[in-house]
Amino acid sequence: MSKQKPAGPYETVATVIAQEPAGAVAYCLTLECPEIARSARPPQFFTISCHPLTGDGADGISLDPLLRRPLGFYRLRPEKGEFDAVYQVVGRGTKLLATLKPGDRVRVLGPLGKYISPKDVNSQTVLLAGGGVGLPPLYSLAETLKDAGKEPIVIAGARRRETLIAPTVPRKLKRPVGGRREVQSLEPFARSDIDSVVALEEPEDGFFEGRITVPLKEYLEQDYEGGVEIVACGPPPMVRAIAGLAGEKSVKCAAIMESRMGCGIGACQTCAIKTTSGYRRVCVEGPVFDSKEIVWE
Amino acid sequence: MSKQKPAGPYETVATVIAQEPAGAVAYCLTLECPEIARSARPPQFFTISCHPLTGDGADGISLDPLLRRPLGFYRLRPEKGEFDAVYQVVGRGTKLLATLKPGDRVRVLGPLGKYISPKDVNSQTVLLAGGGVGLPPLYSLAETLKDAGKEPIVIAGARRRETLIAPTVPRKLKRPVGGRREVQSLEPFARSDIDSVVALEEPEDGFFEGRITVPLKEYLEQDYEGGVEIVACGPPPMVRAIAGLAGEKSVKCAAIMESRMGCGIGACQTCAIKTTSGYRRVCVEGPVFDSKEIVWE
Amino acid sequence: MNQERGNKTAEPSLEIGLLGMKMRTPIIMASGTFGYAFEIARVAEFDFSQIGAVVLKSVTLEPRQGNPPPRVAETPSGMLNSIGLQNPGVDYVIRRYLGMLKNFDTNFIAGIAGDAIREYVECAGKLAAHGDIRAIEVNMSCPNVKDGRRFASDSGAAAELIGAVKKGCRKPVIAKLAPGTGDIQEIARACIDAGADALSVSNTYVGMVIDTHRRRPLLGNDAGGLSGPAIRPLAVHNVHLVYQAAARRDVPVIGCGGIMTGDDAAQMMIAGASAVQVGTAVFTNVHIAADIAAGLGRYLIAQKEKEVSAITGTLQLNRA
Amino acid sequence: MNQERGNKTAEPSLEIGLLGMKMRTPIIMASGTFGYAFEIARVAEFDFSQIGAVVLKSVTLEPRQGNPPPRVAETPSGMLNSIGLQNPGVDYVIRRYLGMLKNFDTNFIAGIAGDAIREYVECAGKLAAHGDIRAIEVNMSCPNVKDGRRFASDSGAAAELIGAVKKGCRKPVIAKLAPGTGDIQEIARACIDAGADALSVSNTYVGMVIDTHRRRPLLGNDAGGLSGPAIRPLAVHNVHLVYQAAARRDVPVIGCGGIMTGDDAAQMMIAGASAVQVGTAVFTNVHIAADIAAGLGRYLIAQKEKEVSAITGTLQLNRA
Ligand SMILES: Cc1cc2nc3c(=O)[nH]c(=O)nc-3n(C[C@H](O)[C@H](O)[C@H](O)COP(=O)(O)OP(=O)(O)OC[C@H]3O[C@@H](n4cnc5c(N)ncnc54)[C@H](O)[C@@H]3O)c2cc1C
Ligand SMILES: Cc1cc2nc3c(=O)[nH]c(=O)nc-3n(C[C@H](O)[C@H](O)[C@H](O)COP(=O)(O)OP(=O)(O)OC[C@H]3O[C@@H](n4cnc5c(N)ncnc54)[C@H](O)[C@@H]3O)c2cc1C
Ligand SMILES: Cc1cc2nc3c(=O)[nH]c(=O)nc-3n(C[C@H](O)[C@H](O)[C@H](O)COP(=O)(O)O)c2cc1C
Ligand SMILES: Cc1cc2nc3c(=O)[nH]c(=O)nc-3n(C[C@H](O)[C@H](O)[C@H](O)COP(=O)(O)O)c2cc1C
Ligand code: FES
Ligand code: FES
Repeated sequence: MSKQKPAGPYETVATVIAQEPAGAVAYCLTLECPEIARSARPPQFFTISCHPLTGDGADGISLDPLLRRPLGFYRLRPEKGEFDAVYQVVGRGTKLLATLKPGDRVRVLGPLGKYISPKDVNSQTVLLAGGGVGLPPLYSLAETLKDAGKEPIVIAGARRRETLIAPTVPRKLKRPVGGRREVQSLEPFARSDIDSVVALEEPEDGFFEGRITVPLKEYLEQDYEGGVEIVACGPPPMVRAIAGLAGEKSVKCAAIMESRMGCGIGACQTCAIKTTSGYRRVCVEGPVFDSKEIVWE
Repeated sequence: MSKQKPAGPYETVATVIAQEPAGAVAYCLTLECPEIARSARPPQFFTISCHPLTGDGADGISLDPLLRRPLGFYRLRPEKGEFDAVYQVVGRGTKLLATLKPGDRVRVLGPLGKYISPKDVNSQTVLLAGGGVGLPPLYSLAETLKDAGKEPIVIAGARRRETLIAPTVPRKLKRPVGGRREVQSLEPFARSDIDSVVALEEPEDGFFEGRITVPLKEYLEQDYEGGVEIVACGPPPMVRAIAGLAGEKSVKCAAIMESRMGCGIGACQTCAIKTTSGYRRVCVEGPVFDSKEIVWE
Repeated sequence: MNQERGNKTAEPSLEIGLLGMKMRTPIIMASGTFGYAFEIARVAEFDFSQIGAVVLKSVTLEPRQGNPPPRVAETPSGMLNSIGLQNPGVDYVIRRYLGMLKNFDTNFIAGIAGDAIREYVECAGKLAAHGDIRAIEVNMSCPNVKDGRRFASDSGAAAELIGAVKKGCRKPVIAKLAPGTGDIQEIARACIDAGADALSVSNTYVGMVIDTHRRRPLLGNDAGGLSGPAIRPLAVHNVHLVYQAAARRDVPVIGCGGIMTGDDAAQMMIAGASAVQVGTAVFTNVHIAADIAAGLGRYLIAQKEKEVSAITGTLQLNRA
Repeated sequence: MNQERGNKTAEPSLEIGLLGMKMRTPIIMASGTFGYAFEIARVAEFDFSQIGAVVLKSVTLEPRQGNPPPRVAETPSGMLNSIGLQNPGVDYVIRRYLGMLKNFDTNFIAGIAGDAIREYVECAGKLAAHGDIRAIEVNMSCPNVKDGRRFASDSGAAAELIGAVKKGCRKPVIAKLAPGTGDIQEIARACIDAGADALSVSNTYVGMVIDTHRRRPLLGNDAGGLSGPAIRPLAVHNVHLVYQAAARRDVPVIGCGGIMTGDDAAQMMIAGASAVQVGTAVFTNVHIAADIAAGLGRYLIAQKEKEVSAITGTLQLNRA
């Protein structure tokens, strides 16, 4: 990768290449959009129109819903000019996204927000903790960290195995934890030879039992020669719990935050969240914040 | 067919069976909806939601556009519980209809409006004159009249052959007109062994040249033993021209009128058009009106 | 009976009492979109059981031919209408239409409109005398007739109108307010002082669509009233404002504007409505009341509420 | 030059003159949705050439932290916002942001807001002194601050405010009106009498969305301002009303509300606008001005008009 500062975000039209279910509750959308695929760096995000554009012009057919939806990057394939995003159907916008089919064109803006540059990560080991649709962005981040010679370890939490965004496979951990050597690991990370463990609230063999903080605690009790820090991404209560634990243990924690957005690019102050230094925009100052700075409400 | 008065209109959900281009500028939509397919009589119409319904409930995903679109019946297949409607893409609603695919479910209300009962048609010969998307409803009407022992003859008008809703085939007319015996006829009518002639504004072999009134005049100069009358359906200026000619020749003419609609069922007074006896609702007192009663604006 | 029902099932009750009417649901069909009930009742298997009441299309003393077409213009998530109160006049309506109401198992409210107070009063008197009419809704705000908004924009005129109608009729009187015409709380208070038994909030918002091709308004009458989901956030806010003024006086508010779903109806009720009116949504589905009722029922179960009336006015402000 | 261009091409001209500004198109980016221009200018290949002017986000004398989140609620074909005028204060804006304006090839108008007239005046004076600021737009109507609508709902207060700003600043002053707060024609006349050089019509409409699950308003600030296509028919109507009041006095009207396409812009201009503002649409496409300009150009060709200004106020009423 070049050392240049990534070019400004792009406002452009992307083409849907594929759309597949991802686990039982989510979809994986593949978009062709070379500008974004080449310049995006995790955990940046992009925004996407809910309606496909009509054949003849730039405007969609329907004006409702109006706003674009922010999504993170799951896999980036800069060489192919493509990327994948995984999303969960929660409301009308994501319901519409689920109706997109190959060939449809959508309006996109991205990459947006700050990224985590491996060279700014001081610790050698990074615990990537998250759940739900927070896991896919951690995938692209984990790859980036690994490519830069860091040790990413993924810690996932879910209610049941079925609500995980990805299938699990048995894996022998490189770095055993809590006395366990062989656990169920998330398949995409395993394929990239990245350790991952999963905590389920409904107990099952090969998984940790309880909230995500259960395995996270175990990890934080280990020794890390090159130091350790956390990146948290997932449902806000989970991120908050992770941040809380990090605070107790005095481990640095980056929280990837969500917020309702207008412009996505810093112009409207819509996406403000409360921090110790006042309101901060998730789309510009975020989505990554030092968890110590977040004022949880 | 039973002699019972058709049952009241149905508010229900229809399933899209097929959607195909009809000519260069229109689409033919096949819907499964037994209630409507069995009770509709031409030239009644139905209204259709622009957005398909979502899997889980009765509501569509998008609220824009909001209103249903009125469409006529092209072919009715009561035994299969299906019918076809042909429509042209003119605005946002029809653009959305064009994105419907087999399996989609849409909200429909119909059949609506008055129909033409063959036994109320006093003349033996009925000249069905129209153009554009006015032709498909004339098809189901022609079939009904023919089944009842009447002689329907179709007269179509279009700018060019390419803007016709259906292909043409050479046909030997049962009742020659204007000295012509063999002309280009509309394929669907020919298949049902119903005479049709076409007037094109851009001249071509086998077609009348000029507006629809050119062949219509020729037909009105012939003698009809059992009497003759006209049904006009198409773009308002065409219907008006046909009505004008009918007036000059003192031939009875039924005009099938269009109007923007709210309820489609007589409750809101939205679809009023001006008649000699005040405002009348296209959705209840129409869509068929005696052309003499229309106050053209 | 009631007790038996209460024991048999844990289903929450949608029943409410309003102006002496027992309503099976808080869902009222709004004036002008449901005609005089018989038109839509023709739909096969039409079911009134989830409809709490119907407000009949506004009637005037004399017949009105209405406005020139087109009378509807679609807008983003909404529509403008400019019907112009077309109706055959109060005598004809009573003679020809009201007799059919007894076939339909719900409550009926008559809607009235007019230019002069005298017309309103006479109209109300005639309709109120009919046994199947349970209340009178005064359309103070039709945007589609000349000077139509006067009564809704001036609290003095509003009070005079409502006071007069109230005096001339022995059935409950509902004042139907209009939005965007000044301080809606002040108008609401004036109507209450004048004796209004309930307030409907609200009618449509005045708008215009221009046909750029012809450089003329699309509607024959130039401007029209905006209805449908587009106005829902405005209507919810106005209901909340009026509720603040009316609750203290124990006058029920009926919420109206853009309701399509059970959640929309719940929003209105939480904001302060005792019942809701549904207009434009009927154009998307004539059975919409049943869908809304089902949605409301599911909402009450999720909220562990036994009675729909328990949610009225329960809004907690974030900044309180 | 001009002649040469006139000969070379039959393309209609989108150029207009407004308040002494030469604008390449009548499209103005609305206040609050385009920040201080540099944020959106970061987008790759961002092009100002189809933007006639930008109104910078409203600035106040002192920094404001704005309202608690969430600050946006999506609504059918629209959105509510409750930003609450978050801004770093006029001095910071001048020191840190205005210097960048010279990099962007368009006209800039400063937006100002405040509580007291004194604040507005001081703010306007400081901004007007900046060479790259061509005019001052007075936000008389922010629905998201306490008492925010006072200046827009009372013609006396409006006149006082505009008169004071006008006196304290040597650049043209635009009064940005608010809808739904009384007789908008009367307010418009009051602003004109007080010296307003142009009128923007209009700001957002107050609305509320309720989170039924929590029975609380979705917005942290409870209510917010409705913008986007949902309000377009209302805005077009208000522009037409204000134009009737302002045209006689030769004061230009700037139309604003729900514009997404060239046809929408044409509607506003036909209704009486000399220029249009585009806000929410930027959230759907940051290059929207170019699309709207292209649409307007096609419209002028179809209408055989050579100059976009020729369509301003050409509405023919059906009922005239
Ligand atoms: C930086 C960022 C990255 C994200 N990455 C992903 C991802 O990779 N996969 C994924 O599934 N989801 C992601 N989300 C959340 C996703 O944007 C929301 O789930 C989605 O916008 C919901 O839209 P909807 O129309 O289905 O829901 P509705 O509730 O109908 O949406 C209404 C409005 O609220 C907004 N909204 C609702 N929920 C959220 C939310 N949690 N965050 C932000 N806005 C919201 C919508 O954008 C819309 O404007 C991300 C959010 C942010 C801010
Ligand atoms: C009784 C009847 C039968 C019809 N049968 C057919 C048919 O078989 N095939 C066909 O192609 N068209 C038919 N039409 C016309 C068809 O309804 C319109 O072309 C269609 O509604 C346009 O919708 P849109 O969203 O594409 O256009 P838009 O212009 O975006 O629509 C805006 C609004 O205006 C209404 N509208 C626009 N044009 C018309 C019109 N000509 N008539 C009525 N409403 C209109 C729409 O329904 C919508 O509410 C019929 C109309 C009527 C009244
Ligand atoms: C076509 C139409 C006709 C209407 N006619 C009347 C009327 O006659 N009297 C009246 O009080 N309101 C009338 N209204 C207003 C509705 O009763 C209702 O107040 C308004 O449409 C807002 O509710 P909605 O968004 O659910 O439609 C009419 C509305 C529409 C759409
Ligand atoms: C997020 C947001 C912030 C806004 N902030 C301001 C503001 O600071 N000052 C102002 O005068 N108007 C503000 N507005 C109003 C817009 O300038 C515009 O008047 C309104 O949104 C209607 O236009 P639209 O429908 O094109 O968005 C804001 C609008 C939005 C959506
Ligand atoms: S979404 Fe506009 S500033 Fe963040
Ligand atoms: S569309 Fe409602 S009466 Fe005809």
